[in-house]
Amino acid sequence: MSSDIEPNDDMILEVRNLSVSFSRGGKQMKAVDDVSFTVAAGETLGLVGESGSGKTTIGRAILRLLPDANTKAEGDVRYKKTYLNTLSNADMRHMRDRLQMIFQDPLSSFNPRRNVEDIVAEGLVIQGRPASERKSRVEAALSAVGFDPASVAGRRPHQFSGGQCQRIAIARSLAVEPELIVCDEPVASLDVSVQAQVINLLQDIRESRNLALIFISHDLAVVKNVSDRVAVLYMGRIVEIGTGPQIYERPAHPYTRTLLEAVPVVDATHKIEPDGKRTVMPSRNRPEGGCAFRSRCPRASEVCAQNVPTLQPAPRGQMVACHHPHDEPAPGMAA
Amino acid sequence: DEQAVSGGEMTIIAGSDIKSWDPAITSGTFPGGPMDQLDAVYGFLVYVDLEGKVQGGMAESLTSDDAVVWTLKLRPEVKFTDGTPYDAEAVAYNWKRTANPDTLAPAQPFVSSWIDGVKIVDPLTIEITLPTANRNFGSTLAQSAPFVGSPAALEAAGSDKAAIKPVGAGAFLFESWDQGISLSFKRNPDYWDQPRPYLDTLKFAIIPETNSRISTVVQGGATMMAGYPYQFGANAEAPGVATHEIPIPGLYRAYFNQKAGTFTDHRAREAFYHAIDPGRLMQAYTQVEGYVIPTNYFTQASPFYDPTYTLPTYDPAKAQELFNELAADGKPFKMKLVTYTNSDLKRLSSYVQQVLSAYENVEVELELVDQAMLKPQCQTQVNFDLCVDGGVLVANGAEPIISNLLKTGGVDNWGQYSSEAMDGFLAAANATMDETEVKAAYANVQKVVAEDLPLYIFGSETRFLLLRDNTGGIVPSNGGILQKQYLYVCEDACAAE
Amino acid sequence: MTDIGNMPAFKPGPNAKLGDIVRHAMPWSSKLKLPGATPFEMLAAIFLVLLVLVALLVDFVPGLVSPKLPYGDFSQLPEWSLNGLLGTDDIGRSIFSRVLHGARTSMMIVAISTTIALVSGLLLGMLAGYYRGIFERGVDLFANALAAMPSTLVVLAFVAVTGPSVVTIIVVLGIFDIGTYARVAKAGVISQSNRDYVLAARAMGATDGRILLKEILPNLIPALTAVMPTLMAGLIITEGSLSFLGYGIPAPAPSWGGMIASSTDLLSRFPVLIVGPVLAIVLTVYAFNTIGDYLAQRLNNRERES
Amino acid sequence: MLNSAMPYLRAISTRLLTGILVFLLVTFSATALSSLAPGSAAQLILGDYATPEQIAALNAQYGYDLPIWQRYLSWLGDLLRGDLGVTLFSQQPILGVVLERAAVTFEIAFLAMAVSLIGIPVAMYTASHPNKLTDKIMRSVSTVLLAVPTFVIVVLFSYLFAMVLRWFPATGWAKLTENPVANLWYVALPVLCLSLHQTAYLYRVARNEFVATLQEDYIAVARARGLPLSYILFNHALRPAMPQILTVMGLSLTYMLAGSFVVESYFAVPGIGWTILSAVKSHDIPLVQAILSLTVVIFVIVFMLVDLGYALIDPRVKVS
Amino acid sequence: MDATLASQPVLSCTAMTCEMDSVSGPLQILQDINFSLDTRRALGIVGESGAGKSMLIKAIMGIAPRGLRTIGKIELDGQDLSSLKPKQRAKLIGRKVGIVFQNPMSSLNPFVQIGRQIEEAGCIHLGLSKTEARARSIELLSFVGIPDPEDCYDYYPHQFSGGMKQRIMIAAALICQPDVLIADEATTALDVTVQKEVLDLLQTIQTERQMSMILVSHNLGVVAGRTDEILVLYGGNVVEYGPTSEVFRNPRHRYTEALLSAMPAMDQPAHTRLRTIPGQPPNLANRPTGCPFAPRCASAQAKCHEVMPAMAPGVHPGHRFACHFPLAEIARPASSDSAHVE
Ligand SMILES: Nc1ncnc2c1ncn2[C@@H]1O[C@H](COP(=O)(O)OP(=O)(O)OP(=O)(O)O)[C@@H](O)[C@H]1O
Ligand SMILES: Nc1ncnc2c1ncn2[C@@H]1O[C@H](COP(=O)(O)OP(=O)(O)OP(=O)(O)O)[C@@H](O)[C@H]1O
Ligand SMILES: [Mg+2]
Ligand SMILES: [Mg+2]
Repeated sequence: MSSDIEPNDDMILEVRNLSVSFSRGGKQMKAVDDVSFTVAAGETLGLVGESGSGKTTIGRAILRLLPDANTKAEGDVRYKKTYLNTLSNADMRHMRDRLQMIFQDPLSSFNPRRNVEDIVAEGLVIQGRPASERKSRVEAALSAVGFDPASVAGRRPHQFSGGQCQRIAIARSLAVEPELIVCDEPVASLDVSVQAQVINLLQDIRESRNLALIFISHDLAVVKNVSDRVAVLYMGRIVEIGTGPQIYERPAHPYTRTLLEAVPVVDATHKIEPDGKRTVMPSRNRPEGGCAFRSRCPRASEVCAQNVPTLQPAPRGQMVACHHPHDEPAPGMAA
Repeated sequence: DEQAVSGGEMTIIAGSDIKSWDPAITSGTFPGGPMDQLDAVYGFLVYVDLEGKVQGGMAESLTSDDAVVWTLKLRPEVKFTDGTPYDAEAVAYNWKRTANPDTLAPAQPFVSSWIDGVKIVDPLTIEITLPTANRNFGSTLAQSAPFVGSPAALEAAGSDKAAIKPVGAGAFLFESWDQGISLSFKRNPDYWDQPRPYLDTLKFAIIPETNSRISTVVQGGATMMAGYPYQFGANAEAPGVATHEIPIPGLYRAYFNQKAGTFTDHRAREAFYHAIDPGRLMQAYTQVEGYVIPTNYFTQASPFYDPTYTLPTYDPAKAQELFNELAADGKPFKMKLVTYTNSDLKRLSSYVQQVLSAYENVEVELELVDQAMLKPQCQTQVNFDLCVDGGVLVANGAEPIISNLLKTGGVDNWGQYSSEAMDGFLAAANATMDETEVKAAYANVQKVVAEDLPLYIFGSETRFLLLRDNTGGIVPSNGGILQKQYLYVCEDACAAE
Repeated sequence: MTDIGNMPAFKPGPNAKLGDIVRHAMPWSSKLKLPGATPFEMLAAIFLVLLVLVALLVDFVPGLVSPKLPYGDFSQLPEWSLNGLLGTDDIGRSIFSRVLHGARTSMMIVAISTTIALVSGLLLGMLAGYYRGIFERGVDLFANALAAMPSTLVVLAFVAVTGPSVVTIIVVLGIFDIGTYARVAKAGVISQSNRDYVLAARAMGATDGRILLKEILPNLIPALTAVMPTLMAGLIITEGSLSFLGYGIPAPAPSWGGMIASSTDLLSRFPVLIVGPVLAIVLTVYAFNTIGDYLAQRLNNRERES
Repeated sequence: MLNSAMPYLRAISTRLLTGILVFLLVTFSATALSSLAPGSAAQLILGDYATPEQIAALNAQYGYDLPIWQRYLSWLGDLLRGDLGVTLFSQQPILGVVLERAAVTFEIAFLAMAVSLIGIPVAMYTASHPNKLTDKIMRSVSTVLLAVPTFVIVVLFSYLFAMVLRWFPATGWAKLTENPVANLWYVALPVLCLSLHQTAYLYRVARNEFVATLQEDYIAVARARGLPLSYILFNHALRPAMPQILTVMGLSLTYMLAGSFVVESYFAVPGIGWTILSAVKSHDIPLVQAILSLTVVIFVIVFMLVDLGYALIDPRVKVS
Repeated sequence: MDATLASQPVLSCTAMTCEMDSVSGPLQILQDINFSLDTRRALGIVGESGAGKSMLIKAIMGIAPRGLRTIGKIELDGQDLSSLKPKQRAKLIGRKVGIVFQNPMSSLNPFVQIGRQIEEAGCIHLGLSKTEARARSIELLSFVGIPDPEDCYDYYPHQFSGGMKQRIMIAAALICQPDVLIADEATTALDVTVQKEVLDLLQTIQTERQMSMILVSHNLGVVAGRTDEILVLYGGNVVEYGPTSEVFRNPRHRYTEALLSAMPAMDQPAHTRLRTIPGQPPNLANRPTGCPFAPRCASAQAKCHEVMPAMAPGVHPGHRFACHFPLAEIARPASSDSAHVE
C-alpha cells in the first residue's frame, strides 16, 4: 500500500511499512502498525497522537533502541543509503554518531553518577575520539546550548533545573554531530517559560546545522510551532500526514479534528461552553478490524467497520487514512 | 526397700540415643548410656555390686572354686516376654551369638575364648570351663556380656541388626522409641521378682545440653541425670533435689598413640607428664579446686594401691629439657589432640593446648569431633596423638577394664600399647585366687605403667546422680547403672542424704 | 587507647543532646560524614570504625595479653584492669583480650565472605537483570534453592565433611549470601535499565559491557551498600551460632560464639562471664543493623526525591 | 469465571515448576554432601568393633556405595512410590516421624508468628505518629532485639526463666492433642525465644511499610476528605502494607522452621530442627533427606500461599 | 465592604504565609496570600512548577506536610479554620470542600473498591447508612458519566482508564455535596482529548450544582475559558489576581505577560520564535529582597531589586497586581474575537 512512496534521495530517512509488536504474557500487542514516512534533510517531522499511540515506539524503532526480548519489529528503515534494520550491532554502533535521541525526562536520561562534561563527552568516548578532540567538542557543544563550559564543569545533573538538563541533553546529542535527532517529547516535562527556551534552541540548532528532527509531542501547539510536516498517529497507525498548514488548517481526518478541538486555547474572551454530554467516550480499546477510530468517530459508517482505510491523498494535498475525510477548515480556523 | 511402693513413673536423662537393641553390643557404664537402656529390657544376668562382688541378677549365682570351672545357676520359671523360657539354652545361644565374629560384639574375643567350654548341665545350670584360670571371669561377664535376649526374637531378625526387637526377661517391656528424642518402657507384669518392678512406666529422655538437663531435674521434668558435682553447682541444693554418690572411683585418662607419631617416643610421653600440672588440668576441666591426683593406675582407695611406683610429676623445666632433646633429635614434639565436642572436654583440651604452647619446640593441634565419631577415629583409625575420652572409667575391681585398657589388643586399648611384661602381669593377676599374689601382680602392673606411661592419667572422681529427692531403690550395678526393678517413687524425700 | 583521664571536662547539661556528647567526647567523630544521621547512628558508625580498627590493630594494643595464653586464674570475675575488665574465662584467659581478638575473627569472616558473595552475586545479578530470560531463571532458581536451605545446617554438613575450618565457613557463608546480593543487583539492574540514561548510552553506541560496567554498576552501589550491613550482621549471627554449636572457628582462635558457648555451661556459677562476648556480638550486630537502616533510609529518600 | 481462574492456575503452575526444580537441587545437594561426609550409617549401626569389610558390606546393602546420582535416583524413585523408609535405628516409619515432629515445629513457629503479629498494630500506631517518643522508643527496642542472636536469647532466657525463676520448664514437650495445658506450658519458652526476634523484625518491616504507605497520594486524598486517622489506617493503609508484611511473614516462617534447631535442641523439643541436627550427626541420611524435602516443600507452599495472599490482597495482581 | 449575602465568600485567605524549616534555613513557601472565592464562582490558580500552587491548596485543606507553619486567616463559610481543633477542622473541610488531585493513578487507593472510596466520606461525615451511601455513589457514578455504575461500584481502580479514574475522583469529591470543589492539576496527566472531557465535566458540575470551584493548573489554556477569576502565583507570591478575562486580555504584571507570550500559540506559523523568560524561579531559601521576578524581568529597574511591590488595584474592578512598572492598560473592546484574527 505504501509502494507509491518512491525511494527518494532527498529524503535522508525513509521508514517503510514499519510494524512493531510487543509480546506480553503470551499475547501479541501491535504498537506500531504498517507505518511509512520520510524525512528530508533539515526538515522537522512532528509526530502527534494520544498516549499509547506508538510515538515513542516509532522513534526507538528507527534508532534500534527497542528491547530485544519481547519485541518484533518489521519493515525497513533506510538512512541515506543504509538500511538500518539489517545492520549488525557493531555496524549500527558506527551509525549512532549520525542519529541521536533526546528524551522526555532529561534528568533520568543522565547517569546520576556522572558530571556534566562526562555526560556530554560520552558519545565521543564511545566513538573512540582522542581526549583533546573530546574536550574541544564538549566545550563547543556546551556553548552551543548556551552554557559557559567553565562554569558547569564538574557539576552533576541533579544540580541543574529541568530546562538546563534538557539543554545538556541537547548538547550531548550535538557533541557527536548528528544529522538526525529523534526528540521524544523533549519539552513535555518543562514549564512554559523553560519550554520556550528549549524549543527556540532546537530551532536555532536545526537551522544552523541543517539537522533533521523527528519531533514527538502530544502538545499540538508545540508541534505546530516546530514542525514542517506533521504525522498524526492513532493506535499505531498514521491517520494523517502532511505539512503543518494542511493538517492544522484543514484537517481531513475526524481524529485530527478531535485533537485540535481539545487543545486548550489561551483565550479568555469568552467562557467555554462545556460539552453537556457527560458520558465517557466509548472505550479506547482497539475495535476488531476496520478503522480503529470508528468507535469514537461521529462519521463512522458501515464501511469503516469493514475496511481498514489506507493513506490516500486528501483534497488539500495531505495524506489521510479515512473513508470519510473532511474538507472544511479546522474548527475555529479561518478558511 | 521397706517402704517401696508400686506405681509411678520415672524419667532418666540420657545424653544420646541407643543405636540398636542388640544385647551383644554393649558399652559404657554411665547411667543414661546404652547399657542403661538395655538393662530395662534384658536385665543383668549377673552384675558387679559396689564392693566389686559379682551378684546374681537374672541368674541366681555365678560361682567357682578354682577360677577355672564356673557354675551359672539360673532362676526357675523366668520367661522372656514372648513366652519362651529364659533357660540355659537361651543363655548359651546368646553367648554363641556373641562369640560369632559376624555379630561384631565388643566382647567377642572374651567370649570366644571360653565358648567351647560351655556345658549345659540342666535347663537351669551351665558349667563353663575356662582354658586358663580367670578369677575375674564373673565381673568380666557382668561388664561385657550381661544381657540375654530371647533367642526367638534374635533369630527372627537374622543378620539385620536394625531389625532386632527388644525381647528380654527384664523388668520392663519396651513400649516406644522416638529416635533421638525418647524411649519409653512399661512394667513387665510377669517379671520374676514380684512385686518388683515398682514403676509402671520408665522413660529415657535425650537432652544434649548439660544446663538443660540440670534444670530439667531441678524442675521435676525428669527424675535423674548422671554427672559431677562441679556441674550441678548450687542446683544440688535446690528444693526437691538430691545428689547421690556412686562411690566407685573412676579414672580420667587419655590415650597416647604408641603406634605412630610423637608419643611412640617414651620421652614425649614423659615430657607430657612433666609439662602439665594435673591439679590445674582437673581444675580447668571441672572448675573446682582440690582434686586428689592419682599417682598410678590404682588410686589410694583401691586395695591394690602401691605407693612405690608413681607417674612422673609436674616439672616444667624437665619437660622443656625433654622437648628440646626431642627437637634436637629431629623428632620435634608435634601432637594432635582428639576429643569430642563437649564443653568440658573442650575446656580440657584448650587448657592442654594453652599450657603446651607456652613451651618451646612444641606444636599442638586440636581436633574436636562429634561424640559418635570419637571411637571410630581413635579406636578404628588410630588417627590421633592424644585421644581424650570423656568421663571417668570405673576402676573398681581392676578387671576387666584394666585388661581392656592395657593388654595387647585390649578392646579399650586405643593407643595400641603393647608390652609383654604388662600382658604377663595382667594374666598372672587373673590366674590366681590368692589375694597376695594378685596384689603382687598388680604392683608389677603399676611398675610397668610408671615406666612405660601407656596412658595419660590425670584425675579420679566418683560419679554422682542428680535426682529428685523422692527417688527410692537406688541399686547401682557395674559401677553406675541403676537396676531398674528396684526403683520406686517414695512419698518423702527418701533420696536425700 | 586514648587516656580517659586526659579528656577535657564536659558536663552534659539537662538539655544536652546525645549527639553533642558524642561529638564532644570524640572530636574526630564529626569528620565521619553521615548526613542526617541520628546520634545513635553516629555512635553505631563510630563503633564500627572502632571495631575495624580493633580488628586491624588489636595486636598493637599496649598491655593487652595474648588471647591464647593464661592471664589469671580460671573463671575470675571482672576487675578494674585492662585485661581483667571482663574477667577471665574457664581456662584463665583474658576475656577482654579474647573479645577484642574475636572482633578480628568476626571481621575477617565478614570481610571475606562478603567479598565472595558480593562479587559473585553482582555478576550473576547483573547478567540476570540485563539479559533476563534464561539467565534470570537460573539465578532465581539458585537464589530460591539457597533460600530454601537452612544455612546453618548446610555449614554444619560441610563442616562434617571438611572438618572444622575457617575456609569452609567463610566459603559456605559467602555462597549463602550470593542469592541476596544477586537479587538486589538484579532488581537494581532492572530498575536502572528502565531509566532513560541506559537507553541514552545505547543511543550513543555503548556496548552491553560498557553499559553494565560503566553506566549501571555505579548506580547499583547504593542499593548494595544498603543491604550489605544487614547481611553482614547476619553473617556475624550465623558465624556466632556455628561457633556456639561447636562447629565454628577451631580453637584456640577466639570467637564470640565459642566464648558464649563456653560461658553457657558455667552460667549458673559465673553468670557475669557471659556478659563480655554477649555484649560484643549484640553491639556489633546492632551497629551493623543501625547503619544498614540508615543507608536504606537514605537510599529510599533519594529514590523518592528523584 | 474459568477465565479469571486461568492466570492463577498458570502462576501456581510456574511456581510449582520452580518449586520442583528447587526441590531437586536441594535434595540432590544433600545426597552429594552426605556421601562425602566421613563415617557412615553402617559404622554407627555396626558399632565400634566392625571391620572395614563389614562396614563396606552393610553400606553395599543400603546402597551407600553406589555413585551419588544412582543413590539419588533410587531415593527419588522410592519417594515417588511414597516410600520414605524407616529411621535408621528406631525403625520408625520416616513419614510418621517427620510429620509428627514437623507438627511440633509448626506449632512453635505458628505461635511465635502469632505472637509477633502484635508488632503490626504497634507499627501502625507508631508509623502514624512518626518520630514521636513512642516511635523512637519502639524503634530502638526493636533494633536492640534484632541484634540479639537467637542462641543468646535461648541461653539467657533458659537461664533466667527456667533455672533462676523456674517459671517455665527447661526442657520437654507435651502433645497439644494430648494435654493442651501442659503443651502451652512447654511451648512458652521456645515460642518466646523465637518470637522476640520475629516481633521486632515484623514490627520494623511493618512500620517502614506503613510509613511509606502513609506517604501515598491516596492517603493524602483520604486525609483531605477529613477521614479520621484510625479509619484511614485500617481502611486505606493496612491492605497496601500487607503484601510486604506477608512476604516477611513467609520468609520468617521458613526462617523459623530452618532456624529452630538451636531453640529445639536447647529446650529438647522434639521438632524437625532438633531431629535434623541429630540425624546429621548420626548419619541417618534417609531422615535428613526427608526433612530437607519437607523444608523445601514447605518453602514452596509458603511462597505459593504468599503469592495467593498477594492476589487476595492486591486486586491488581493477576499473574505473577 | 458590606456584608451582603450575595457577596459572602465561601472561602477566603487573608495574609496567609506558609513557612517550613529546611537544612538551608526556613523556607517561605507562600507569602502573604490573599484571595476570596464567592459562591458559584470559579477561581483559577496558575503558576510555574514550584510556585506553591499545591502547597496553597494543601495548607487550606490542612494536609500540608509535617513541619509546615501556616500563619494568617483561612475562612470557610465564614468560619475561621485556625480557631478549630484539627479534628473538627478536618471534618468541616471534608464536608464542605471536595478535592480532585493531579494524579488519578495514585489518588485512588488501588486496594479498595471504588464504590467504597466514593462513599466513605459520606458515611463518616453525613452518617449515611450503607444502602443510602451505595445508592448515592451509584447515582454519582452515573452523574459523572461512568457507564454501568451498578457494576462499576465493585470494581477496583486499576480497571479504569485515567480519565475514568479522574471522574471517579470527582464523584468522590461530590459525595458530601460540598460548597467548594478544588481541582489541583486534575487534568495534567491526561491526554488532551480526555482533558477536555474532564474539564467540561467539572465545569458542568460546578454550574449545575451551584458550587464554587478552584481550578489549579500550570497550563494557562486550561483556566482560560473556564474560570471567573485567576490568581497568578510566582515563587510563593501572588503577582496578579483578577477577573480571568481581564488578566488574559490585559495582563499588567510582567510575569503574567511573559508567561502568556512564551506559550506557542495555535495561530502562529511554524518556526515562530517564542519569547523566553531567562533565569529560574526564585530560591525559596534565599529570596531576593525586591520583586521576586526582578532577576528575570526584562524591564526591571533598580527599585525592583530593592523594594517588594505591593498588590495594587488595576483599572478594572477586582484586578490587582504586584508590579512597580506594570504594563500599560490597553483599551480594547470588552468582548471581541479579534484575538483570532491574524
Ligand atoms: N517494552 C514494551 N513492552 C510492551 N509493551 C510496550 C513496550 N513499550 C511500549 N509498549 C506499548 O506499546 C504501545 C505504544 O507505546 P508508546 O510508548 O510508543 O506510546 P506513546 O505514543 O509514546 O505514548 P506516550 O504519549 O504515553 O509516551 C503502548 O500501548 C505501550 O503500552
Ligand atoms: N515537603 C516539602 N518540604 C520542603 N519543601 C517543599 C515540600 N513540598 C513542597 N515544597 C516546596 O514548596 C514549594 C511549592 O511547592 P508546590 O508543590 O506547592 O508547587 P506547585 O506549584 O504545586 O508545583 P507543581 O506544578 O510542580 O505541582 C516548592 O518550592 C517545593 O520545593
Ligand atoms: Mg512516549
Ligand atoms: Mg502541584
